[in-house]
Formats: sequence, C-alpha cells, structure tokens
Amino acid sequence: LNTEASFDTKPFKLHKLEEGPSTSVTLSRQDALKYYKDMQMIRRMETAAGNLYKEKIIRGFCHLYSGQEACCVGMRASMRSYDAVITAYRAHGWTYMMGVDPVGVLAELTGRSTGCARGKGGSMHMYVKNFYGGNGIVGAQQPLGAGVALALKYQGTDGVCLTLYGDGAANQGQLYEAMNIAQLWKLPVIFICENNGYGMGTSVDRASASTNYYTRGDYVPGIWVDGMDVLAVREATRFAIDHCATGKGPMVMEVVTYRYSGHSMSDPGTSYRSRDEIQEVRQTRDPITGFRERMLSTNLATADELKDIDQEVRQVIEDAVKRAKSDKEIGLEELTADISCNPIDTRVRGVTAFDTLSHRRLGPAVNNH
Amino acid sequence: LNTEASFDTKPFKLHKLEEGPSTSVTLSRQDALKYYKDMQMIRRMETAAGNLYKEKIIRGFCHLYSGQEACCVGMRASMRSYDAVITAYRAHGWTYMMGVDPVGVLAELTGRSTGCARGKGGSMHMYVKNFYGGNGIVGAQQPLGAGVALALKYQGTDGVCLTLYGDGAANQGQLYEAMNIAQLWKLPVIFICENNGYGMGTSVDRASASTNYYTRGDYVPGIWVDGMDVLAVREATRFAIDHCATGKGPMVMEVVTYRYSGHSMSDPGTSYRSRDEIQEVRQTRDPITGFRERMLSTNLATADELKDIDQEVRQVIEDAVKRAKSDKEIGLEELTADISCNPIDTRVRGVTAFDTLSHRRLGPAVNNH
Amino acid sequence: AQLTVRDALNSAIDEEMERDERVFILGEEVAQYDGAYKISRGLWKKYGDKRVIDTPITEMGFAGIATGAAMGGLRPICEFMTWNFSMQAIDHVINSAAKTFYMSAGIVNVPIVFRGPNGAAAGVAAQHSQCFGAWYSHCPGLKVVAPYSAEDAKGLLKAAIRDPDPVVCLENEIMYGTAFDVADEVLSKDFVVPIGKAKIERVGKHITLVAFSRAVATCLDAAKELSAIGIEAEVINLRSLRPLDFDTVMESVKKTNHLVSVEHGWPQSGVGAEVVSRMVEGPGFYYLDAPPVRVTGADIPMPYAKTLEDNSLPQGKDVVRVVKKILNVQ
Amino acid sequence: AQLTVRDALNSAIDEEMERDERVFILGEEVAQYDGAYKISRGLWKKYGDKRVIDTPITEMGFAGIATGAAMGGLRPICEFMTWNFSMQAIDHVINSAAKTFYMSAGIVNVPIVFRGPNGAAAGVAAQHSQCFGAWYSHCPGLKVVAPYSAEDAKGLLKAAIRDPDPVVCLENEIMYGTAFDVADEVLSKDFVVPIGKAKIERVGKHITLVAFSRAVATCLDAAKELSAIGIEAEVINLRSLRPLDFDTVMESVKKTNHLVSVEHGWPQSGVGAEVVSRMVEGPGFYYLDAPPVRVTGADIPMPYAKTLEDNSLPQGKDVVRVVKKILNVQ
Ligand SMILES: Cc1ncc(C[n+]2csc(CCOP(=O)(O)OP(=O)(O)O)c2C)c(N)n1
Ligand SMILES: Cc1ncc(C[n+]2csc(CCOP(=O)(O)OP(=O)(O)O)c2C)c(N)n1
Ligand SMILES: [Mg+2]
Ligand SMILES: [Mg+2]
Repeated sequence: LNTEASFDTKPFKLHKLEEGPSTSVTLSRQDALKYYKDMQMIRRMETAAGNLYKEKIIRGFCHLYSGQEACCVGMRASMRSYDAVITAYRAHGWTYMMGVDPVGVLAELTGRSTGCARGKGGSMHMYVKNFYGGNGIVGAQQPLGAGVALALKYQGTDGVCLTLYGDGAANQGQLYEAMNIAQLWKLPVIFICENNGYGMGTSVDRASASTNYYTRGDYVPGIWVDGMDVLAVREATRFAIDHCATGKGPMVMEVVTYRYSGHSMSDPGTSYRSRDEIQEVRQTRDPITGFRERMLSTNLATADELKDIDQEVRQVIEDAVKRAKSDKEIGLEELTADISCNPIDTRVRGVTAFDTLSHRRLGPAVNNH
Repeated sequence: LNTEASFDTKPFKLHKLEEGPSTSVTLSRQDALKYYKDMQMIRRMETAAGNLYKEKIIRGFCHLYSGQEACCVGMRASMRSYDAVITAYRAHGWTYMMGVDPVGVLAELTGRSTGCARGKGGSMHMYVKNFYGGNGIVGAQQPLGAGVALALKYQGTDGVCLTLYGDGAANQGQLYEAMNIAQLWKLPVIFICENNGYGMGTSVDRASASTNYYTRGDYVPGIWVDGMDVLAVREATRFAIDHCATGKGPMVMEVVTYRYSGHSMSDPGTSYRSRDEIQEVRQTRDPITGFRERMLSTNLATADELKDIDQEVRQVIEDAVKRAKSDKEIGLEELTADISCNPIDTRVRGVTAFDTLSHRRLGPAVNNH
Repeated sequence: AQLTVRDALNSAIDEEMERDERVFILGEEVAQYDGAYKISRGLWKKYGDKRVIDTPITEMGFAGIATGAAMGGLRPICEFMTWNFSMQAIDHVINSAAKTFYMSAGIVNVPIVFRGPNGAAAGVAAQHSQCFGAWYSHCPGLKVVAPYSAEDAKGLLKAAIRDPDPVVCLENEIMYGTAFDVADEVLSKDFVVPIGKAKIERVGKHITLVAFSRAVATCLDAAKELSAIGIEAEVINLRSLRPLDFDTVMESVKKTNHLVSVEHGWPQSGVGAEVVSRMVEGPGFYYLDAPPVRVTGADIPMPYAKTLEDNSLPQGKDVVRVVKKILNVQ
Repeated sequence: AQLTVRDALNSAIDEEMERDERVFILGEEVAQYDGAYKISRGLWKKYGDKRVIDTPITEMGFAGIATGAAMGGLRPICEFMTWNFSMQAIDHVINSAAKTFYMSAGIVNVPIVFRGPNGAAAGVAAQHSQCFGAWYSHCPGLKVVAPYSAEDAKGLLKAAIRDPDPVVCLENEIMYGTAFDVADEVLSKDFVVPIGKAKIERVGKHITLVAFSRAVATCLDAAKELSAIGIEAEVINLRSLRPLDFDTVMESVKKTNHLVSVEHGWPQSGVGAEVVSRMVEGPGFYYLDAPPVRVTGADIPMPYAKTLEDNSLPQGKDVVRVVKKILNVQ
C-alpha cells in the first residue's frame, strides 16, 4: 500500500486572478480514508433520511445532499479549526462535517430530543460550533456569512467564513450587496456557489443570465472548481482560504456538482430533467465512485479496507436510524423554551387568553457573555 | 445664423458592445434652442425650490437636480412619445420634461392643490403620463422600471422604459435581480445610473467596489456617457433605445454628472467635498454654460436670443412661484380621497374611534378600465 | 359538485386569464413545474411563455417587476411560493403597490394580486410558518383576502384579479387539497365573491366565533362539538381582512352577546386584536355579556417537532375550552 | 440637567462602545457624516473605522452582515436611516435575528440592536412616515423598545445594547431635538432602563392614557388640558412594546376604570388594538366603566400637504375629545 499518491484535477477556471491552485495534488492514505468514509457517511445518512421521510417519520421539507458530498468533505479538509461555515437548507452533510454525529442529524430530522436542535429546527435549521446553519430563506445566508467573516476579522483572528449558496440563490440581490460590502471592507468570506444545475425545477440557464457563477462577483476574484472531485475542492478551498486569510478580501468559488434526488422529498425530480441525465452523472461523475477508483488504482487502500469502511458506516447509520426513530420528542414544557436568551417576562401566551406558559432557558446561548 | 452645427462628444466607453453611438453629432438650431430653454427652466425651477425651502414653504425633503439638467433633457430628446420613465426622488427635472409645467412641480413642492399630485405626494412623488415617479425608496424603481418595460413589450409596442437611479442606488441588490430578469426575458429597459459622485455624504469609491457603473450589469451591455453634455446624452440614449426597442434586451447606461446642491436641503453638501470641487465643476463642466458656448460659437443662436430665453424662463418661474405660494392646499375632505381606486367600504377611520370619514374618488386612475 | 381549494384557485386564474388578456401570472416554478403547490397546473401549457412566467428566486426583483407591470397597464398575479418569502419583497407590496394611488392623488392605480400560501404548513418550522394576516391588513391602500373554502378561494381570487387595486390573497397550503361541496354557480365563470364581506358559515345564537382561513375549520370543529352539549355557536368567516366587515360581526354579537376570535397567527397586535378592539370600542362594548377572547397561535416561533407544532396552533378543543369558560359551562 | 433625545442616544452608544469592545455601529452615513440625523456624532472620530462603519445604501446586505456579525460574537448596532427602509431588510430582522435562538434550541443567540427613527417625521409623505411598532411587536423572539424622553432614550438603548437578544429600537425623528430635564443618575454610565417596564409619566385617577414614543407627548398635552377642567388623566409610557408591561396598565385601570390608547401608527391591528384587547380579554373587562378607545393615526397613507398631515396624526385635542366623550363631560 502507498502512503501517498498524486493526481491531476480538472483545470480550475480563474476570474480576476493571476494564479490559481495547482492542478496536481498529493493525497495521503490517511486523508483518503477519511474523505472516503465521510462521503460514504453522508451518502448513507441521506439515504436513511429519504427512507425515514417515506415512512412519514420525517415531515415537512427534507433536502438531500446526495451527489454533492465531495463539496463539503473537500472544503472541510482545508478548513482550520476556527474557520466558520454557513449554508442553506441543504445542510445535513455540512452539519455532520462540522461535528454533529449522525444521530444528531437524523434525530433532528425526526424531531427528537437527541436532535442537534432538540427537534425544534428540523431539516433546515441545524447548528454547531462554527456552523451557523442551515437557513430556510434562499440567499439569507449570503450576508450573514459575510457578517460572520466580519466578526472573525474584528476579533483579530485570520479566520474565514465559507458561505454556501445554490445556483438558484446566486441571483439573489443580497448576494451582490454582500459582495460589494465584502470587497470594500476586505472581509474574509468565500462566497461558494454549489452549482448543482437546478434550483428546484429550474435549470441554471433559465434562472441566470450568466451561468458562469465564478465570474459573477465582477470585481471579486473567482475560481471554478469540479465539485465532484474532493481533491479539486480541497485544493481550491485551501487557495481561497489563503487568499481571504491574508487580507485580500473575499473570493467567489463555483463548485459544479449535481443533486441526485429531487429538490425536496415531495419533488420526484424527474419532470425537469431526464432519468438518463441522472444516470449519466451517477455513472461518470459520482464523487464517491470516482474517488474509490482513484484510491484503488493508486494503492492507497485495498478493496477490503473500503468494504470494511462501508460496513462500519452502514452500522453507524443503522444505529442512528434506530435512535432517531425511538428517541422521544422533547416535552411540551419546552414549547416555550429559548425564545429569548434573556426572556425578561417569563410568561408566554399560549393559544388562548387563559393559557399562560412559562419561558425556560436551556440552550448554551453561545453569544451570551 | 446657422440652422445646424456639428460637434464631437467625449468618447463613449463600451461594455460588451461591438459598436457604440457615433461621437460626431449634428444639432439643429431648433433643437438647440429647446434644450437650452429646458435646461434653464429646470435650473431656475430648482433655484426657486431651494428658495421656497429656505422660506419654509417647502417642507420635508427636497432634492434638487441642479447640475444634472443635461441628463433628463438629453434623454428626453431621444425618447419617443410612448417611451416611459421612472426615476428616484430627485424627480423635479424629469417631471417637467415629461409634461408637467413649473406650477405643477412647484405647487406640488409647496403642497398646494395645483401640484401635479394635489400636494399629496410632495417632492419625491410626482407622476404624469408615461412617468411613473418619483420614488422615495432608494432602488425600488429599478425593478419597477423593468416591469413597466415588461408591460410595454407585452402590449406589443416597441416602447422602452428608462429607469434611472443614482450611484448610491447602484449597489442595491434589486438592481441585480432586475438586470438578471431583464436579460433573461429581453425586457426593453435602459438601466441608467446617474453618477453624480455621491450618495448623500458618501463618495462613489466608498460605496461601490467598482465605480465603473456601466460595466456592472456584467452580461448586460453598457455604455459610459458624459452626462454634462446634452448631446452625448441624447446620442447615447438614441442608441440605447434602439438597442432595446429592437428586442436585444436591456442596456446599462452610466451618465456621469454632478449635483451642485447638498443631497437634500438639510445637507449643506460641503462636509464631504470641497467648495473648490463644486466651483471647479461649475466652471469647467456646467451643462448649461458649456452648451451655451457651443451654441454661440457655432452661430446656432445669438447672445440676445439666449438672453430672451433666460428672461422668458425667469418670468415663467416667477409666476409659478407666485402660484405655488398663493394657491390653496386641498381641503380636508381629500384626506381620505383616492386611497383605493375601488374603495368598497367608503368609511375610513380617522384618528379616533368616533371619526368616520368618507372615501372619495377623484383622480383619473389610469389603470382602471 | 365537489371542488378542492387548489382547483378553485386554478380555475379562478384560468378563467380570469381567459377573460382579460392583460392578466398574467409570474413566480417561482409557476410555469413548467406547474407551480410548487400546483396552483397553476396546466396554465403554462394553455397560455404559454408570455402569460405564465417562471422567475428566478428573486422575490424583490420579480415582485417589483410585477408591480411595475401593473403600473404600466397589465394585471399581474404575482405568486409567492409562500408568503414567508414576501418579506424579501415587502417594500414593493407596501411602498410601491399600496401607497402609490394615494401618493399620486389618484393618478396611478396598481392592479396587482400578490398571492400564495400563508401561515403554517406541516413540519416546516419557524422560517416557513408565519401568518402575515395582521401585517398586511394593517396597511391602508391594500386589500387583503383570506379564503377558507373552495367557494371563497375561487370567488375571492377572481374578485381580486378584477380589482383595480393591489390585493393580497392569503391562502393556506394545508387546505389546498381539501374538497368542498359547492353550488353550481360557483363553477360559473361569472362567480365572484365580493371583497370586504364576511360570510356566516354556521348560524348560532349563544356565541360568535370569528375567524379567517384555516381557523374557520377550527371554529367549525369546535361548533360541532359545542352543539353536542347544547351550545350553538355562530361561525363567521371574515373572508377579507381589509376591508374587514365588522358589521356582520356586530350583528352577530348583538344576538349572541359573546365573542371569540380565532386565528393561527401570533397574538400580539394580530387580527383578533383588531376584531376584539372594534367590538369593544363603541356601543358594542355593551352588547357583550362576558369578555371577548382571542384564540391564536402561541406566542412563539414555530417549532418543528410534531407534538410541539400541534400545540403551537389552536385546535377545535381549545376553542371549545374557551367557549365553555366564557359561557360558564362545565 | 437638560438632555436632548439626540444626545441621550449618542451618549448611550458612546458609553456602551467604551464599555464593551464588541459593540460597534454600522449604517448609512453613521461615520464620516456623523449620522443622517447626527445620532452618531463624534463617534467615528473617537472610535475610528473599525467600530463606526459607513455602509453602502444596501439595507438587506448590511443588516444581514450585522446579524451575521452578532451570530459570530459581536454586538452590532445597526442603524436604519429610518425604519421605513427596514422593509428592505425585514427578513433578516425576523427570520435571521428573531427566530434563530428558538430554531437552534438555544444555541445561537443574536445580540443585535436595530435602531433608527420610526413613524412620521414632518413633510416626508407616505413612503417615509410608517410606524413599525405593531409589525415588530407582533413577532416573538424580538424585543421592541420605543423611547419617548431623553431618559428613556438613553436607558433603553443602553439596555438594548447589553441585551443578548435582538432588540428593535424605534426612535422618533421629531423628538431628537427635544430637551428633557433629567435626574443626575441619567447621566451616569450605569444608567439603564429595564426593557419591558412601563413608566407612569403622570399620575391621575379619572382615566388611563397609554402611549409610546411621541404619542406620550400627545397624551401629556391632553392631560394638561383635561386637568384644567378637573379631569386627572394617568399617562402611561409603555417604553417597551415587547415585552409589553400590561400589569402597569391593568393596575392603572383598576383605579381609573377608563382606558384610551394613543399611537401615531395605523389603527388596524395596531399597538392600541393589543392594549385594548388585553384589557378586555379577562377580568379587566369588568374594571371598565366605559368602552376603551383607540386614538391612532388616520387609516391612510401619509399625505404631504401640511394641513392634511396635521390631520392624519392624533393631537392632544383629539385625545381630549375622546376622553370627554368617554367620561360624558361637555
Ligand atoms: C427567499 C426564498 N424564496 C423561495 C424559497 C423556496 N425555495 C427553497 S429552495 C429553492 C431552490 C433553491 O435552489 P438553489 O439555490 O439552486 O439550491 P439547491 O436547492 O439546488 O441546493 C426555492 C425556490 C425559499 N426558501 N426562500
Ligand atoms: C432604501 C432606502 N435607503 C436609504 C434611503 C435614504 N436615502 C435617500 S437618498 C440617499 C442617497 C442616494 O444616493 P444616490 O443613489 O447616489 O442618488 P443621488 O441622491 O445622488 O441622486 C439615501 C441614503 C432611502 N430613501 N431609501
Ligand atoms: Mg441548485
Ligand atoms: Mg449620487
């Protein structure tokens, strides 16, 4: 077995940049195993979520990340412990990568007390240290992420905030407002467009007058990345973090990827694209299959080792699903918990004039000091 | 006297355009006299407005257009009768150019019944056929103008909507949303940035990461124009209207100009720029002085003729001021007039539970058929 | 005949588009996808790109464009995928659409309909569950309708589209699939429900329940249960929040002498606050034999977990409980 | 000592910036121009670019950035040049700031203050004269304060800045220049007015007048006039709209048995609607000897012309008229 191997990524496309990341990358065996496992974990977790939804144990919206695993895994690989992330509602993969275990994710989806938001947030609203959600409002995370970046800079760190949004969200005006301010103030924010080809049922070319998302920051430098290659994503992210962390201001990163499932569980995802198209991506560009092949062909791992990982992942998810199904929802006394950090008046009006509930404080309130 | 003369304009800068308007332009004596008179009329009207404000007869906000006259006069010169305009709160000049006489403007400013909005709108809210205001919300007119353009196209005309905004407003996210949609749908809208160097007390470079406003439409073609030269503005507008009217979609036009007064009357306008700067513009780039010199030097008019125009303009404005001061405000019965076009319940609550006022319908309600 | 709320809305739009060439619909996924909640199903096929228009996910942009198009002489129907996203565009609803007719002294009326599902759906949590009834009905210059039944949906939306003023139409996602028995006239192309008139959904004499949208169902549930113990509740479906037909409420309370308002939105300065205030501000005060009471959504952001969600919104039993208390019944 | 509301707000910000390095202010023209209404005068000179930050005219962008900065551990003061422009950013105030603590089950609190002048100024017409009291106080997760006096302004803004939750501070442009006599303690760096407590501005026994912001002045004018004819009105300055201190109102009405609420915003589902509803919903109903009445802005967009504008907003005489009517006095 090799302890290291080298690969070429697809060329990066650059906007307002003299130089980009190198396209030849080195991968250690240890990292390879980790990326593989993480991508598999997310894939399986999403499959489990899909099943729980079909069983009607998950309700409402449920946006799966299957197909896009290389994005968050690649980015996380280049992040430092104090870098921050904010993304949209397609947040399960990121939540896991930022430190919530599959029980925390799946139990949130089933609305149980072991969920990372105690079941109060659901699919779109998950949070953990340095991870600011999970946001249900298309585009809202764009300036929020720039604001987190402002805080990192203000506090004197060289931390960077990765701010992710979809190709659909890339047309939101607040992105352009945030980019303008980020450039003026040299905020350490990477605006990352996960271009998965569609915003709900609308293909990119029907929603965006320019689909070169990496150039849409105009005066903000940009970089185009193959989002199905975890190594390309890792390298580009390292490059972008370095750019932002050294005071050069924001950067735009377009990560081209694909979502296998429908937009949310209620969307079969086949009216606006063909099954063939999906099949074709699965067969030729799948981030896990591709990576697996690379690992095997360069002797970074044996097929058995990978099978073991698959097995382990399967087990972890199976256990998590059990917990997510069997754990309890929080009690009704938490209906009025944590509305405010400092509630002042602890009487909260219930559904009638005669129901006065009491406010409780339970969560850690990370900004209360 | 000549009936016609030729001039060179400053070169236009082009963005995503192969060809621009010609820089050599021809001007007829008749047009020249009209442009001159219109610019003088606006200049004097604004001076009068400033004085009325100082006399406390005009209240609230009052945004003067002095210095920017060549913009609206030049654009109007290339507009067809059915083209539309929408602008921001700096609307007096445009209101006049779209057909409201100085009494209609000044009496609106003094809040009298002869005002073009019967005194109900004030400085920022004036309307007349094909002129959709006057908008007090920075940036709001950007998609509104694209919407008017949509209507023109939908109705099968080749009409174009000129949509004006300031350099400050050029950073508004809704501009980018509107441009994206306009480009996708090929709407006949000219997004016109009147770059007068400042948004209130903030110079362009402090508010905009790129001050090349004519390029900020990215995929939308753009053109840079000397906004102090009425002829350059006229030519560029003709070019842009032609582009839009022939189904090529939107265009961006940056018109570089200057405002002599403060942002509104409460702003002395001298804390964020020097008196020298203002003086320098007045002396070297004033749109009226420059145009006057051109007319004289090419024998399109005699000094006496221009003096006569000045005299006539002065008289018109003087009379208008008198009317604007002496006319009455509308009666209190109009407090509840024209809240709705079809009011349904004509009882309108006044300031107490015991005051029920009656709704009246008075205005023409141009879209009620 | 049976008609779902979805089909009622769909046919309202269809019929009005047929009737008036100036009517068109735009919004996210309204065309090729047939609408996120399938309200516009079939319309793109029937009317094509010109009149059924998919927009990018840019509410401020497309709501502004729709408003501008109305100023320019068209009759846009602007769909918000849900009303929650109208916050991105609310400046256009209020400052561009609602205020322009007054500011222009009656020159520019803005005939536009803003519509979409409002309030809580199921399991969509805090950012996707807000009721905008109180906010929009607060503002003069707007009309605000909130259909409950298929009849309401069809008739009010048609009235809204024909109206020369900006109208906000607050629908309810959970009701979309609900089928109602409707009279034949409801199926007619001429059927219109007048804006600004409430409907008595159930006649009663002991207490008046006032509600709008899905809360009308909550009241009807309660009324049924109450009836079993001999309490006959009169249920008023407001249908319009602005203008709000208080005459009908007043007439009812003159008879019942008791008032409860029911809504799914938050309590503070909600629609119920207005109903209660109008009741007591004048002579109505003296018609009441007991305090008028508001039943509302709990004063919290909407939680995701099912039992919590269920307890965030008023149910029939909550109304029953309140009514018994007011009427002093065990 | 004498203190203007403007100086009160200015010193509140200054003192809190001195006290806590995490506090900073951003907004349009707050730095080099010293603030459009000069609330931040001198602060840029004192604290520099890092902590007093001019923004482009992009409310959604900078309010979102401010909210993100609060999530990231800072204590932003986000100035809206006027609250009218908050409509462009309202999604961040509600969905990003107000709901996040609950959605995250208490993980991410968002310590931010949104502030600026609210309601009608003079002669600025419909788009620039809206009162946002009812809208914002409708929403759980937010706190909403509305100072009237210099004491209120200083103490409430300081409390807001120190508070770990999102706070909306609704000021009034017309009051900025008003000077108030204040006790020495108000000038102290430790002076704070607790959020959620109303203040009795004037003690009386015949009727209770409840108001916030500039409407408190309207009530005090009325109270003076009423006193001349022997009617002693108790004037309650709510100070906070959420939480709303109804206990103080209730205690007062127990004594006076009469209630009038006064505000400058629109009537329908306004703040007064909430005050009246809370009064009558429970036992309070029985304390009233006459209908409780709302005095509000007229139900119209704000006109520009002076006489119309004057008649759009309640004045002392309107309150006097209502009180006399309620108390049956000629
Ligand atoms: C402001 C707003 N508008 C609309 C929606 C409804 N919506 C949720 S996701 C989505 C599509 C977003 O597409 P994209 O940005 O490409 O992200 P993807 O789903 O592909 O990850 C839409 C329209 C929303 N949540 N928020
Ligand atoms: C949404 C919004 N934010 C802020 C304001 C306050 N305001 C009015 S005009 C203005 C400056 C605009 O500058 P610019 O766009 O350059 O236009 P100019 O005044 O130079 O014509 C500001 C900040 C407003 N009216 N609307
Ligand atoms: Mg997408
Ligand atoms: Mg400017």
